[in-house]
Amino acid sequence: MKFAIQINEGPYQHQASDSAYFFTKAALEKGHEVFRVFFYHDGVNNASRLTTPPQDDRNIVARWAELAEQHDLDMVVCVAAAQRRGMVDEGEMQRNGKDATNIHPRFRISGLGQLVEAAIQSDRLVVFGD
Amino acid sequence: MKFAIQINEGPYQHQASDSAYFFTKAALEKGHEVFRVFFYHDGVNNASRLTTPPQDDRNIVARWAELAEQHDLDMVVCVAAAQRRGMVDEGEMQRNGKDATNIHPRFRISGLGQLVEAAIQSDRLVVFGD
Amino acid sequence: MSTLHTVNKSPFEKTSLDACLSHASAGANVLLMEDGVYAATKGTAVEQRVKQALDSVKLYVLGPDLMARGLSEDRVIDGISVVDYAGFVDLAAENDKVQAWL
Amino acid sequence: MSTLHTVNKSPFEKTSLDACLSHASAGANVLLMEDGVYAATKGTAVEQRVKQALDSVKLYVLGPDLMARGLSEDRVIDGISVVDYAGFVDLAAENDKVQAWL
Amino acid sequence: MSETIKQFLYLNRKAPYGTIYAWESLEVVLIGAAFDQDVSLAFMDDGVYQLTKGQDTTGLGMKNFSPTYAALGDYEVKKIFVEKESLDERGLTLDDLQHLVWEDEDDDWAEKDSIKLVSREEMTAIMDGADVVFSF
Amino acid sequence: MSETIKQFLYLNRKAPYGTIYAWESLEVVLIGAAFDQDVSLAFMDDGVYQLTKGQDTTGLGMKNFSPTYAALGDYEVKKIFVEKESLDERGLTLDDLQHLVWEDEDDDWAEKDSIKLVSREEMTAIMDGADVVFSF
Repeated sequence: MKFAIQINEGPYQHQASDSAYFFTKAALEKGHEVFRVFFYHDGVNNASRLTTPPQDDRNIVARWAELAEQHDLDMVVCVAAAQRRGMVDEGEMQRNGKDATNIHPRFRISGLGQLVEAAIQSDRLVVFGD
Repeated sequence: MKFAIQINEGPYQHQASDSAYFFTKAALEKGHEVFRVFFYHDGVNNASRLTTPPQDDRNIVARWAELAEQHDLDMVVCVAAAQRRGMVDEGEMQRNGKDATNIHPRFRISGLGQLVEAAIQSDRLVVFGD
Repeated sequence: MSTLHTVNKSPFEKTSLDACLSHASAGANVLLMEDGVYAATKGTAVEQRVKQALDSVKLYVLGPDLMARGLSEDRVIDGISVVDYAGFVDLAAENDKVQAWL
Repeated sequence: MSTLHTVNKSPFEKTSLDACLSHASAGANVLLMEDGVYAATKGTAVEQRVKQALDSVKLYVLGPDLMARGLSEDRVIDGISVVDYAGFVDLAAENDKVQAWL
Repeated sequence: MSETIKQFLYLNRKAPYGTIYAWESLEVVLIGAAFDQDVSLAFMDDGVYQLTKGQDTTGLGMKNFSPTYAALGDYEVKKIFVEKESLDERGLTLDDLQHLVWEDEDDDWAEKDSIKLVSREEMTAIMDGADVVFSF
Repeated sequence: MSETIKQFLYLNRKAPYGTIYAWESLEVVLIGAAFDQDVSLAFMDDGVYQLTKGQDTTGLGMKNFSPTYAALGDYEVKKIFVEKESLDERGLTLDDLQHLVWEDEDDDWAEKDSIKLVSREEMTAIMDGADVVFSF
């Protein structure tokens, strides 16, 4: 079965990203396909490569990146939501005249159409939020 | 009268930062002193210089920076909360081995003691959150 | 000591208004702001609870938040005062402290 | 079509559980997760509401969320099944869709 | 873009402005309209507040996005369900909400109401009939 | 660090783990302890869940911060108020919560209870007596 995952909240403040991670991991371990993980609203903040969580806590961004690496996950960050919140890749940096990027290379920024497409192409959309 | 302001949520997702901004502005216009604006929890995300909000909407970060410029406001971002969420200045970048900064120069990163001190030194602590 | 309590959530979504009202002592001031302003309007399922609170506390509602939500002042329950941000600052200054019910 | 409803907030803080239960049709499945797991425990002020829901829907609660909060399985209301993340995935797959009550 | 036609339901349960969910949800609806799915919008609980008339955000310096709802008809979004029980609980009636319409191409472009007032029971049936539910 | 001594009240109304507020609030308490103010902690509504015994976050991969409450006594934080009505509503009693103590220097380091069960009315009085209320 094919799953699409939507995450509406940033790391640490809410449990949404944690729950989504364990759901995604469990789905993959069961042999399901995860078509796409879509980060929306504050969820875009899960893609920052600049986080440094305390050593005795989980590293949410690194954990997503590793899972994506292992399973070739498509992790998409909504561009409109990212712009409001300062999540920037090389292209966005140039387009908006910024002087730095902060996105982790395992994530990519794209449009909301990617969420709609994921909902169409997948058998189930599972949303995690506040 | 001396106010301390605490903001617990990031820009755009919740109204907290907007409400805090208008409160702070009104307090300054009435001749009150604002001892410090302390950004905690996701509130640290208000300090990103990388945001590009839509042109027909307010620019929350720029608005805070301008108010701070006009009134010499002390705007402090909690270091522990900032590390979890990827808000980085020059010092944090070096300390944590990161390759970029994203903080707006009008904000500074410091410890939680700055919140406690603000509560002691001010006549009123006003908290804005979710 | 007098307290200004602030409530920023809809009473239909969160329980913070009720928590506030059941802990605000007589003479306290309560400001409804952000999505909390819905509690200030007439004809809702919480209207009686709010009116009852008016017997012991003074209620205020933030005007800019009402306007943004399309709620004109004539929808506000009698006895609740509409204030702007300057009025919010005055309330914070006149009371001895501000307690946010987040 | 069968639906898996998810509720992730405490019934004492937010009204989402009640909104979910009053819209879940007979035979639906409801998963309590994150702070939603508190609704699954015995002796609370919402216990009757939850037990009543068990007459028409099937309730599940996420075990890892219970454990984190110090709630052992023997505190869970009879008739509510404890599942882990793998069980959550199975529920999502077995039902025709998942509806999150955020 | 796809031959699959699904019943999409956008579930709106949150008030506007206090949080951004209402507005960013509407952005998905606008983008999603290009995908030719069978789209419905449900407004219930505090979500009904999104549709109130006369929103004026001048005092908050925020973008007033409420006019966008009136454009939904142009995007072929014409099934907008509002729950009566949610309105009642909040002291609102349909008259307090914007009058949303769409133009029926097959009926000489007659303007038709997009909003349909439904009972809680009907709302349950609408949710049951959806293939995909978007929550924000 | 200051000659002013204020009555600090930390208001804890949120459950742990679902959101980070409980943990980041506790971090303020620990830092604040160095400032020699008169500190009280209030646990009410879902905040009482923060103090439950036996929290085990292994399955969530999160840091279990509940042992930190037991260290509060070492930080001279010894006034912890728990509202009875909030416990009752949740089917909890004091036995379900951690037993938090502090050592009384003036009484041969005798261990004394930090938690005091209070009624809603007493909680109101505690809040009224505070100079500063921290909310998270």
